[in-house]
Amino acid sequence: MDPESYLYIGILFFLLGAVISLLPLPKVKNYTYILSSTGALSFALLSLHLLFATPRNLFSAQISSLFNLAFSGDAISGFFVLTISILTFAVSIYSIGYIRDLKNKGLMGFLFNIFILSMYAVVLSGNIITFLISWETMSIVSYFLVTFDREGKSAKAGLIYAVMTHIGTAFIIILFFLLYRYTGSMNFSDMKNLSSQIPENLRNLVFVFSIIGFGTKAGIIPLHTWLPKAHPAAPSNISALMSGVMIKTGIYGFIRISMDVLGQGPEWWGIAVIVIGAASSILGVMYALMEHDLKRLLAYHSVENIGIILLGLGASMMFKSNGLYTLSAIALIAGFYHTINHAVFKGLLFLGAGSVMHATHTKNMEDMGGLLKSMPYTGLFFLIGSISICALPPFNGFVSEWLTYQSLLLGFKSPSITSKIISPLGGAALALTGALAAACFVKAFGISFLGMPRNKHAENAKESSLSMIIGMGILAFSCLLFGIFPGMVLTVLQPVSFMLTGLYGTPYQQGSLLGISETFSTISPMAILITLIVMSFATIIFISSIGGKRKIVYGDSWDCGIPALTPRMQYTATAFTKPIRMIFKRIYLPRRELKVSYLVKPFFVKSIEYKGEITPFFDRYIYEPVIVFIHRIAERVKLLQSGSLHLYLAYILITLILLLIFGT
Amino acid sequence: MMITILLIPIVTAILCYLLRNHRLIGYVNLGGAVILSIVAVPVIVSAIASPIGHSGMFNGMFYMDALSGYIMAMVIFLGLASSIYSISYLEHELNAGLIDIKGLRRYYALLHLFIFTMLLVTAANNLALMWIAIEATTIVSALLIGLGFTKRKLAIEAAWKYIILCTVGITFALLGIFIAYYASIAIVGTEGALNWTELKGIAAKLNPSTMRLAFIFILVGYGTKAGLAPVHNWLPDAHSQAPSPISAMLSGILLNTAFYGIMRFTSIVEPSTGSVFTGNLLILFGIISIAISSIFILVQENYKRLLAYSSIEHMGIISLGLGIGGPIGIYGALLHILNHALSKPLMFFASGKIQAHYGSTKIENVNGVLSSMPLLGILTFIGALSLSGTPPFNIFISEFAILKAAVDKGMWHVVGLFLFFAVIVFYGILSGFGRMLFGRTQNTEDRAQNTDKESLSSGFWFMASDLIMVLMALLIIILGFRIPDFIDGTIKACINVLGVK
Amino acid sequence: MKNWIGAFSVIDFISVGILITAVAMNALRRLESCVKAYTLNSWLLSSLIAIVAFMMGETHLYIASFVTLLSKGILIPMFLRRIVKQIKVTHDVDPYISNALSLTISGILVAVVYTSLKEGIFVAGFSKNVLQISIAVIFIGLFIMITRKKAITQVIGLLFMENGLFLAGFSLTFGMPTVIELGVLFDMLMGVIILGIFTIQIRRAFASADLDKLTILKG
Amino acid sequence: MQYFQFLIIIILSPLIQGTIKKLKANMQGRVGPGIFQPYYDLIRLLKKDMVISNVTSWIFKATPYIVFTSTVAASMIVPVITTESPFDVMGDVIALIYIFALGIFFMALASLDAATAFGGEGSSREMTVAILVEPMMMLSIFTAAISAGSTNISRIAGSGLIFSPSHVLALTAFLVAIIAETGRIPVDNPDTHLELTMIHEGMVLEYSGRYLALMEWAHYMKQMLLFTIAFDIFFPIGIANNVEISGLAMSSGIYILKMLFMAVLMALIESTRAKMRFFQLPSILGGAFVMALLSVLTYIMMGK
Repeated sequence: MDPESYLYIGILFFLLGAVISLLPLPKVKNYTYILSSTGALSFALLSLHLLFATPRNLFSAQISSLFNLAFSGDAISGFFVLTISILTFAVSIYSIGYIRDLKNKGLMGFLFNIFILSMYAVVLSGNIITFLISWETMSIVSYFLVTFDREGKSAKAGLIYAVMTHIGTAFIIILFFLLYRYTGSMNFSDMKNLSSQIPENLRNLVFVFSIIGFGTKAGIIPLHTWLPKAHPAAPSNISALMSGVMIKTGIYGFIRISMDVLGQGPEWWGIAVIVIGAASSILGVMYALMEHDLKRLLAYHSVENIGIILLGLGASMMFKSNGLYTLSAIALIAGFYHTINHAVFKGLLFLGAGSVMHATHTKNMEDMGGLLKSMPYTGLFFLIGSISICALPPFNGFVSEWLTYQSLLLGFKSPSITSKIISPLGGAALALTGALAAACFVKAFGISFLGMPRNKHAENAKESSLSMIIGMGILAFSCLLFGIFPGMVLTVLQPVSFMLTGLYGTPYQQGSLLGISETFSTISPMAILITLIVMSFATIIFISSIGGKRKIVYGDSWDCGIPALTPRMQYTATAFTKPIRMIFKRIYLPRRELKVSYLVKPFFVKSIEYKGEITPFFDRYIYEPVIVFIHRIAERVKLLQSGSLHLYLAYILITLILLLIFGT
Repeated sequence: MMITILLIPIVTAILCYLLRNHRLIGYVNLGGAVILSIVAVPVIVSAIASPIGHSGMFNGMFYMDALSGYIMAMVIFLGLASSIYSISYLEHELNAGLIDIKGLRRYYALLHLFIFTMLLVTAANNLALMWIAIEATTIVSALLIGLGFTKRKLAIEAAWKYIILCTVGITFALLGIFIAYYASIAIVGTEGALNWTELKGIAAKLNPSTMRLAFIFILVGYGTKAGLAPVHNWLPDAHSQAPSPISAMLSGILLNTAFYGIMRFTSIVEPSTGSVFTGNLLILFGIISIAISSIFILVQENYKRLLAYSSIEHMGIISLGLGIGGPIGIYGALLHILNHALSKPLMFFASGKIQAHYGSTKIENVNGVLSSMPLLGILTFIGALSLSGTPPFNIFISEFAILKAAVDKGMWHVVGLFLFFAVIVFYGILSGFGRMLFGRTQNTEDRAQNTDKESLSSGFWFMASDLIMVLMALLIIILGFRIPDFIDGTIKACINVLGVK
Repeated sequence: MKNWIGAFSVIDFISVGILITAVAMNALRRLESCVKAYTLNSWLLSSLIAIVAFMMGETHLYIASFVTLLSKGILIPMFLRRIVKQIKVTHDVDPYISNALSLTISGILVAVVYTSLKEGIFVAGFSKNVLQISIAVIFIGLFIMITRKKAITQVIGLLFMENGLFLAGFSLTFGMPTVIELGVLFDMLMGVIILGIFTIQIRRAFASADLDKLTILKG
Repeated sequence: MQYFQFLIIIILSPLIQGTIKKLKANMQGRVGPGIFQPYYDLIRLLKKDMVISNVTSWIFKATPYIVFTSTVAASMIVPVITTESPFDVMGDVIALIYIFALGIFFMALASLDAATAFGGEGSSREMTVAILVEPMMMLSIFTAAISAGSTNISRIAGSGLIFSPSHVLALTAFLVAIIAETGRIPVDNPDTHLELTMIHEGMVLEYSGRYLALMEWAHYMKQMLLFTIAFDIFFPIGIANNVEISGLAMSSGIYILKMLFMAVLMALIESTRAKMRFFQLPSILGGAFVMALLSVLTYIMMGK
């Protein structure tokens, strides 16, 4: 079949899913997600066509005599379609079980399908108006999904999200128009061919705007502020999609404009991207560490991972402008690899968080604990997600971060001194990020899944339904798969690399080895995995041959002689992160309030109230002042409409007189 | 036929005023509107295809071309929609004791007179006749606002401000017409010197400085009526105090009829003064309107006023499109008129129902519309997003066209300012309606007991009004993806009429 | 030709009279006097139209003159007096701007109009002065509306504007086609009547004839 | 032979630990246990029954194996006496650090599993130290990797001795990293069981029997491994670049000397320094981080 038919079949399935969800068929509603997952498969087939064939126009229709809707696809779109499809497939299956207890199932099904379609539309858009329509549709639908529970709090989060994204869109519109003005075309492909006509300084402007515009969606620091508010507010299957793939459409837009359409830029573009990436990754993970809301924590990790992706992409741009195409290809692949990896493991983690919330009715880790025993599968999958996101071998995050390290390390080969300096600094940032991420997920997994249950809900938690487990299982399996078979992912990435850098086959693959010939370095996660397994057996054999068979006695944990540990004595998430909070207090600006009330001062304490928080720096010192300023101006301007008719008449007179004086 | 079109609403108005039974009045009102639509459609279609004049008693006074047909079609459509909506709306008001049968008769009579005056505006060939018609719309609609469905005091205040400001404004417009007349009789003599048909032919020969002066007066004059800032001040008061179907008519089409005057006049002034002069003035008014309204939208606490300010914003956008000019700019402006005439009435219809349910026009008093009235909530959301210029709804397309026209002319400052204020508007609208639509309804139960729920949410006419709103919402979505060929063609014909190349 | 020049000077003379009555209106406080100033203004307008009609020998201008006299000179003043009686207010004291200042501003308005309407725009018509005076009268009428607080004085200000408008119309174009003129007059008459009704309603609803009570709707 | 060089680390690591302890005792004027004491301890522990907390999950039981095998995997990558290491394609220095991190990650999880405050404390502190140490370690390795043009550890070791100011800086930072990673004074006190001061000991507090043995053994191995890495990348003199018996013998001899040197150094530092307050750690570790950063920058700027 030709790619168009996969496209139409896919669209058909999603639309069917959307429509059937709205019909009053309560039983059927739960299973419309099967249609979505089938649709995702169809789109996955389409993506393979796009990846391994020449770019083609898929669909085109007239909006009016002025504009056309046009969809087209090339390797870049293909890659993103594939990423979306993988996550959609798993999330759809997960949703079957997840939405069972949800109110407004029908609306959820409708929005879910439209949301996914709009994401596909974004990455397949062939011209600017199609892109804008798809982009904003995606934003609006996701806005509705964020505000799905219709509570005031989510409404506020949704509002911030929608407004931020709209600001981004404004920049995108301007940059599109700049491109249109100087290339005379609204099609991305024509723009790309004619982009050399754009004056140099305007190219820079387009680049800056693409960072702001798409960066808002992607959630780079300091434009990330909506992300930790909106993602947690949405139902978890949606959070998974939002964090896993929706923010990647921002990356897609950035790649499409700054790397594809504009082609090669000056060196500082790449450096700027690296700096932004480094800042996003470090600050993202640092704020994540201080979160005790499981979903907000994960949302901040999205900021971090977008930063890591940008480190790779930035390095790629930097090398390209320095003429080092091989290195550029490596860095590019690192960025893309991390993109797909993040989609998989972040999706998995959000689904896991969703299952946990489903079982414990809370997002607050301080109320969880001991869930691994009551929810063994969810726990295992969450653990796999955690290991992957911490880039620990042999899972997928390791491979992409390793590639990113390699590409940053290779910066020393660059002829420019700035690149040479900036790239190891990027590497240091990545190392710091990695360590912080590990600490963060020790906290996230340790506090919520290990130890003792901290309240009734956690104690009575039940394992999720089968479809949810399968959904998570698919993603967990993918984490392992993409980790131990990097060659598989590379096959998909090579066309993209070829399209953007003109190179195939770097980094190379050889059996289970992933190698970079420039540094003679190789890794083989498969070999590491095998070593771990073989050595475990060897160890077990060795131990029992020396120690023989020994008894295991179960008892209470060491309690210093005080009878019975209670869950309240456990380390909390707040306590866990205290040293980090203290060490980085310049960044966190922690504040604490201690209120002690006494019966007899200072001997008998009645109660102690402790309140601690870290300062949300960007909200407090950037966004709030701006909002306050605008509101203050607005209050002033409001005096214009003071209710006095005489004043209004005076406006007419003054307007006329001014026009008479200056107009004629 | 044109005369028939004009007569139908007058007859309907008289009948409505004479009858005593409120149900019967409702049916007569509906019948009038339906017959009007049936009669008007072929006339409009033929006008769009080729201009039609009128001979006979009023020789040379009436004339219709594509542009008049386009606007007239909107008048008739919204007239019909408002007639249908009014039935259930007034029934509710009647049951709630906010209005008596006398008020009801007046309401329907004035509604149809209002439609008549607006039809007259579009059908007038003569500049002065059009002026008379526009002034007449002020008087009739002021009475409608003054009917005072809400608080008597507020209604009087709004009506007073409305009538004073618009009359003052329109006085200047008449001055402008005199000056234009003066310029034109210098060329064609007194006969027909104020007719479009004449003026179009001689536009390039008119004295530029005279026409410049005339344009300033007309722009400020009709601009007052069209709601362009800084002479817009009557608009929020009038829109917020008028009964919702009337607000819908005011916002959706009355402003457009005034703007229609500006459009016509611009096309006559432009050949002599050059498009830079008219364009700059229109862009100036457009930007000021967008700027001021966006700020008011941001801090608005009353949703009907919010919608009113949004109308100012959209009139500003239309003015911007006209000012930027060129086929694409005008295309955008004309499409925007249509889009706004769909989205804004939908919102006013919806706000009428919200007001009836919650008994308040304050945003803070309305909570959880999505939960209490899901369909209405969704419709409101579609309308609100459309008004904020968000794809995939209709208004985005026209705004995009206008922006594209600005880009083609290199007016980056316009693009920048527009997008800046568009973000503020988006924020304002979404936060305002977000607060109303989301959340929980605490007070719904108590309020529902006060207002007669039976009449509110059931009954055929209530469903009919819902249906018309759903239809409008569907149009809003469809026009966001595809402008049907007949609309596309009509707009192109209009561009032809305006003489834009 | 002499006759024409004489006629022109008469026209100038009358139009200056129209301007003076309008300026004087700024200083008047008694509502009775305001109505009188308006009546005088209208009569002057009507006589001016009559002179134009005489010069041009056009019948429809005679009709216009007569209709103006009837409506603006007789009917509207009567109507205004009735309203003044009904609302039981005699004075419009305490305007927003003091007498001296408002007279000064009126002067400035006249100056602005004279400077901004440059030479060469108007080649025909009887007098450049008349056009400028008429626009000045319109502006002063608007200015009266801005400074006065009573609803009724605002209506009078509006009526002054309309007189100025008619003056402009006749001075520029010797009048419009009759149908149009009648239409315009009818519209204005309707407007004034409705404003009158509202004036009374304001008095009732707000228990005051002051417009500064009408500031509930804002923001 | 080269296939089994990692066994050297597995087998000899307790000996290094015993040596350090003995040296430390001597320096402090004590007799101290014999250098083979760690072997006795391990064997004894392996033969004991275990007590496990009943709140723990499978993580607690899997961790000793994961920690132990990950350290073994790491030692397979590292060339000990010859750079002809057959397993070095499995990973490079970056992978090595992440394999270590895998062990730390699970250890930290396991210590949270028993639901005691000691475990939580140890876990929290260990992760904090890791945050400070890992980037520093990575950067100091970067210097070596950039100068050798490869991140493959055998290649770095095989590229011979490069001695430059940047390497001195990097080595200093790496030594600090070793001290922190192995839990030695002034970062941690390996001999204490006082809850307020312990980091590593807090984490393994709930372990007993064979699990404890595995954890401790892994700890010894990691220590020796880090010593080896330090020499491999900063002072690779004497390491054989072939698999001839004579070369290996020679390199083995040198290797033993190197290890002895490190043992003396560690004992010396532990004897002369006092344990620092936990919140003073950032000053020393941060200083080392800056040093590592400087080393990279110096290398790039000066080219050596």
